[in-house]
Amino acid sequence: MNIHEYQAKEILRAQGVPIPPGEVATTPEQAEAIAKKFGTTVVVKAQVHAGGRGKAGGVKLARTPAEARDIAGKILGMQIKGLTVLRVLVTPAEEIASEAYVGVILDRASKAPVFMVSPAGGIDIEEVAAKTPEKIRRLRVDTRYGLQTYQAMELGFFLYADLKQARAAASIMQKLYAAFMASGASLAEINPLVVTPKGEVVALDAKMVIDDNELDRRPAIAALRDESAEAPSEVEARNASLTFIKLDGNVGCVVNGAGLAMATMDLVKYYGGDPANFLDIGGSSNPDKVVAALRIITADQNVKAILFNIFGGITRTDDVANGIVTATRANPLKVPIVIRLTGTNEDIAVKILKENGFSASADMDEAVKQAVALAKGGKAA
Amino acid sequence: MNIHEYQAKEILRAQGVPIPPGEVATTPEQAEAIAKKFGTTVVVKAQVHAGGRGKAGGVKLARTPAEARDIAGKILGMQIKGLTVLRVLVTPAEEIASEAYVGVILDRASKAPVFMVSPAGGIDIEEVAAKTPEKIRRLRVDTRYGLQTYQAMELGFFLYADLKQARAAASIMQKLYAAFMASGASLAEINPLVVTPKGEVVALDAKMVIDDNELDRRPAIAALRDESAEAPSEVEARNASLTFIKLDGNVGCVVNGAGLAMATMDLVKYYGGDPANFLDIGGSSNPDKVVAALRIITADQNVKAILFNIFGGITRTDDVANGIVTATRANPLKVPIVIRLTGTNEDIAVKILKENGFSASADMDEAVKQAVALAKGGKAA
Amino acid sequence: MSIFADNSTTVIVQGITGRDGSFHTRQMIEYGTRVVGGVTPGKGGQKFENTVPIFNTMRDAVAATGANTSVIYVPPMYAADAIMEAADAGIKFIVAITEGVPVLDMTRVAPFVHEKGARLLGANCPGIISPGQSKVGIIPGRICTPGNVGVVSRSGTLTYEVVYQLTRAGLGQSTCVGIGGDPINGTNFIDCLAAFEKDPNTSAVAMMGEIGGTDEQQAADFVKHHMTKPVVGFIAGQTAPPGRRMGHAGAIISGSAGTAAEKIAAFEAAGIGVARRPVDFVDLIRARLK
Amino acid sequence: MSIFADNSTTVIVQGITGRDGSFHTRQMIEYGTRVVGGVTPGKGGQKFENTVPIFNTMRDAVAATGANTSVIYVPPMYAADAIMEAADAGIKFIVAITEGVPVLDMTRVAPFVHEKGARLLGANCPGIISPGQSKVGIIPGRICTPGNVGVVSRSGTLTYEVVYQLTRAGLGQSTCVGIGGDPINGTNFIDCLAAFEKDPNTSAVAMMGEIGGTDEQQAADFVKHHMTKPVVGFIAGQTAPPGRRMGHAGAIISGSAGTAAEKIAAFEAAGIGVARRPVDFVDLIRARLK
Repeated sequence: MNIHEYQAKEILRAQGVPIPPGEVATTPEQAEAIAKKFGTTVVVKAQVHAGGRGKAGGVKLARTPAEARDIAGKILGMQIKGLTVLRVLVTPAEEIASEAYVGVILDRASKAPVFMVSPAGGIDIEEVAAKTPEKIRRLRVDTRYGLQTYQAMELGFFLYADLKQARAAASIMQKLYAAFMASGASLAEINPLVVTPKGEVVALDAKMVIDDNELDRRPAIAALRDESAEAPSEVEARNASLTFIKLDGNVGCVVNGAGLAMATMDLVKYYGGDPANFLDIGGSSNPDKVVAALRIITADQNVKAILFNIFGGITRTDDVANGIVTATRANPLKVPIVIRLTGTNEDIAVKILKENGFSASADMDEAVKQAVALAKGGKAA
Repeated sequence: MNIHEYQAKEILRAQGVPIPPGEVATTPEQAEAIAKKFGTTVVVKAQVHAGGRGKAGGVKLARTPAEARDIAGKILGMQIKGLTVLRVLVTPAEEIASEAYVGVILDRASKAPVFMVSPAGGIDIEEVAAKTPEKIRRLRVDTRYGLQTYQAMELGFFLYADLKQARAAASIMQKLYAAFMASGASLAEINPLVVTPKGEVVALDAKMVIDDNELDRRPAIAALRDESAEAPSEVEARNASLTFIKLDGNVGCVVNGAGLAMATMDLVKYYGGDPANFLDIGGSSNPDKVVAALRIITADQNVKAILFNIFGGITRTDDVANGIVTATRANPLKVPIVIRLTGTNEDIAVKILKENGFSASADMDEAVKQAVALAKGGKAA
Repeated sequence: MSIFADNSTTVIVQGITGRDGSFHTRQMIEYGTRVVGGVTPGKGGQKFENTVPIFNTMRDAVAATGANTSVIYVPPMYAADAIMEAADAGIKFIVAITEGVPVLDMTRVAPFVHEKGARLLGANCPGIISPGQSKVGIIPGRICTPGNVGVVSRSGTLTYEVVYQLTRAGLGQSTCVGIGGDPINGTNFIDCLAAFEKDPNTSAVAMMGEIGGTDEQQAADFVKHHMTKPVVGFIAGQTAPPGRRMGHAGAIISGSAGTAAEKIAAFEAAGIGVARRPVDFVDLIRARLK
Repeated sequence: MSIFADNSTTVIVQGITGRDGSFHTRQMIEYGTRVVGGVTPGKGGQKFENTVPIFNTMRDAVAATGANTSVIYVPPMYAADAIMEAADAGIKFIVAITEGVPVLDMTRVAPFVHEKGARLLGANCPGIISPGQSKVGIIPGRICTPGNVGVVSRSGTLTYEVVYQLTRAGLGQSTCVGIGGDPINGTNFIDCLAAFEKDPNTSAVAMMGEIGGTDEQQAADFVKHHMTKPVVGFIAGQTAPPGRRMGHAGAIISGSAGTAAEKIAAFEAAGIGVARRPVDFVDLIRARLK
């Protein structure tokens, strides 16, 4: 789960990371009032779950409250990578002597959280990694022991030669690690971590991504979810316990299991088609999930054909068949549908479908070919 | 460092361990007022750093506030194992269906905290261990991982067959472990842990011992020290950074190093004497420590001779000699002194002592023999 | 022969009285798996379907049955504890079916299991089946048939699809292992490939990977340097967009790393036959078995 | 020969610019110990007394010097971190002099050091000296002389006392090891006894124990079953009252366990010569060396 910069900053502040104050505005007038309160040049920053906000024009300096209002007016409502900006963070502008990068990610290869730090901050860390890898230091943290002081100091000295600044950075990293663990994060980064002209080390931006699997035991973190910042179809899918990702093609796919769902999309492409989505109905089939899946897929105007690919194991194929019948009875389909199913209760499923005017195939390849052809305006074979 | 039952209960309560309420009284009238407030039969419990309070008459039931006052009047001021009772805890009496023991100690052989639990609670656990060892279950906790739920449940089921009670006990043990770790304890125990007639699991008594080495980084715990509950000579010694333990003999010993100090006491005994104390002036010698050591030892009326045994390594023997001279100049000794010193700056030390009328030996055995003889009223050899 | 599970496998089901646990216990017993006990706290002393003894703790269960394997169907927030309980009780092969285990939990579980000398399969995996011998987990028994193809996969239903096609084509399996789709898991491709290489009853291996991480690249390197048996591989997620988690917590392209293209290139460089479609496994394996 | 420290020992001093660290660094250098570096954060790039390079971190120090040993003089609250830093940087022998390290810290330090394949001596110990070769710690060099008696002790000054008497009697030492007086430490009696048993230059061992714990009893058992060389032992604290901590955190009789009497009985049962007084070591060892 992504959270906004201002939310990540609140979490880090609670752990004691030094971060300049900031307040969130949803209207230009609020932004003006906040800027007036700070009484200094401010930065107005789009709060949206996308990188590259700066390049997209979502981060601007405002020298006066009036300017803050004007800029907020332009940023609010802006689209960044397909997402609408509904909130801006207004925060005093800081003078910057140097910028560094500090991040911790849950690294699958290391089976552990791994710190990445670089004195070349303020820019995309992947770019630094590609062009000047010697400017990045990585450090694996064994969660049985936690981040030790000596490790944080090693990283601190990699960023700063000055003992006071190295210590300040080390302390910030220990707090960042504490926040990472306490939030069930998979990523937490500060970019840039800056040294001010006075020599103080402060965090100017923060990003955190939470492991979805942690949310059940962290209600306070789960409450940070901002559904207005997500695509409505994905919110609906999640609420129906489906995994759905919208794509640009025209073959709507309903599959059980993530691997098979990807393989189905790939096969659509292989046969010259374009998948409209990834959609995994998961292991336990119940007709309601199928109904929700069809509702989400048919809402996409691009979809020209629908493909079901169900391999029944735990999933009962008769549940899926019943779901298809229920959903299409309530809302008759406007596009053709191809149904492939095999496995648990296959005979019952085929019978249900036939009785309701659907045909079903047991062969994945054939079904995919058919769906691709139908989406192109051809006929089912 | 020992803390009182009421302090340990506060720590455990803060972690969520279910403990009946209780308040501390220093006068009979306070005890009466507290009993009146609870409006039920109460238990009045001496708060003193000694085991066996019950057997010593330091724990009594009071059915009425007036009785609570009378009982508190008897317990306050009472001596238990040489310590004066200055506080009582007044707490509502609970009905008890069964009593268990739950404790966690820092076990040197396991190099880890070890839980000990027994369904035979309310009595001395060492007695249970000796007589019915099958009634005790031990469980080592790897501090890298902490106490896992399954481990707490194993212990819970050892105490109770009922799932709800086993779960309640497991939860209490997880909280006890959290308190143990957060306080830097070397021992934390609940004895008894009781089941009430309603089936609830609650802690009726609590004991915690804190590792002295943890106090520097835990000021809130360090503040729990009750110097009025300790022997004044030991408090004075600690404040002078000396380790001092009073014994019943008549040869006062001043030694550098714990092992050598014990060996010196043993040698006093070997030659037929009785050490009056253990006293380690520690590694870094400064004359002030020697002055404090002499003040503490000479305050003991039993002391008939004083023995210095100093092996100079880090300790400079001239510092020790200067300390002896300074201390005895201010307060001339009333008992004979035997000084053994060797090692760092021995020549200077011997010179200082001679100039001030003291003699010194380099041989430990000879010095001990002399001191023993002098304490018996004999002459220095 | 087979890998990790065979006729000597004796299983404790952790969460045996739960919805999934009870269903799949019946399925496993029906398949012939030696389910010797189950654990549900508070139900110790009872029996599952009048036959399988239930215990309060894994320690009790292992002490009473001597089981060497466990399979876990407890909810995600309790799965890490269940895995550690099994390892601590002396279980040497632990199959965690549970989906949704927090990844940070796994950073502690992995070294714990290692210290105890146990092997963990999963979490978030369909389990393992050595056809005709033992099934531990949820892979449908009827789609498998004994034979000499080893199958290892990060996916559940995609595995079924491939196994189903192999079986229909007369290509039986020595063992089918689902390693699961989580970013940190107990057993990886290389563990399985090494075991298949040693297993005298395995003649070829079918490997189904997916986008995300570098496990397939490392597996390819292992195949190149340490395997004599033929391997055919497939990568799911060629059409997946970067930065989106494709259902499995581990199936995500980070930046430009973990793409299907780079994995397929690694397969090709290692001499692994690349199945472009699931159905291609049949011909590619048949060709290599001749 | 000797154990744990010899001519090949190269030392980094952790806390080299502190009060104790700088004093003992001078002493060690004077004795001939190869002190190749020191660590004090923020003083990296400077030199100690114009000769010994100082580094900000142990990682830097080990990378630059290739040292195999470190000695720690940092304050107690930082000692655990310093030990772990040394082990993580690749140091194989870590001598922690610091007194007052929280015991719970040691419960995490011990497995960490073990995982890194290092040996820890201490904490709260006087260190080690192999006379004529290397001294790491604070044992006064002048009281020692090379020879073939191994010395191992839980105490500091008591060790000096015994070594001093041995030296005066012409009984030189192969190595003197102070394992320290804390309840949880890195190296115990058995580790040292096993090493002395293997060391061709050690002919007899003097062992000084004290009340508290069961280390001496286990050591006695080890001597009985695994040692061919003669051992003479002493237990300090025969007059100590139960339940009181006698200076050393580990020197405490708990209930009726850990008494001097039970330890002396264990020594006698194992055929260990028992010194009743420190001075007795001389005659007892001399008799056994004949």
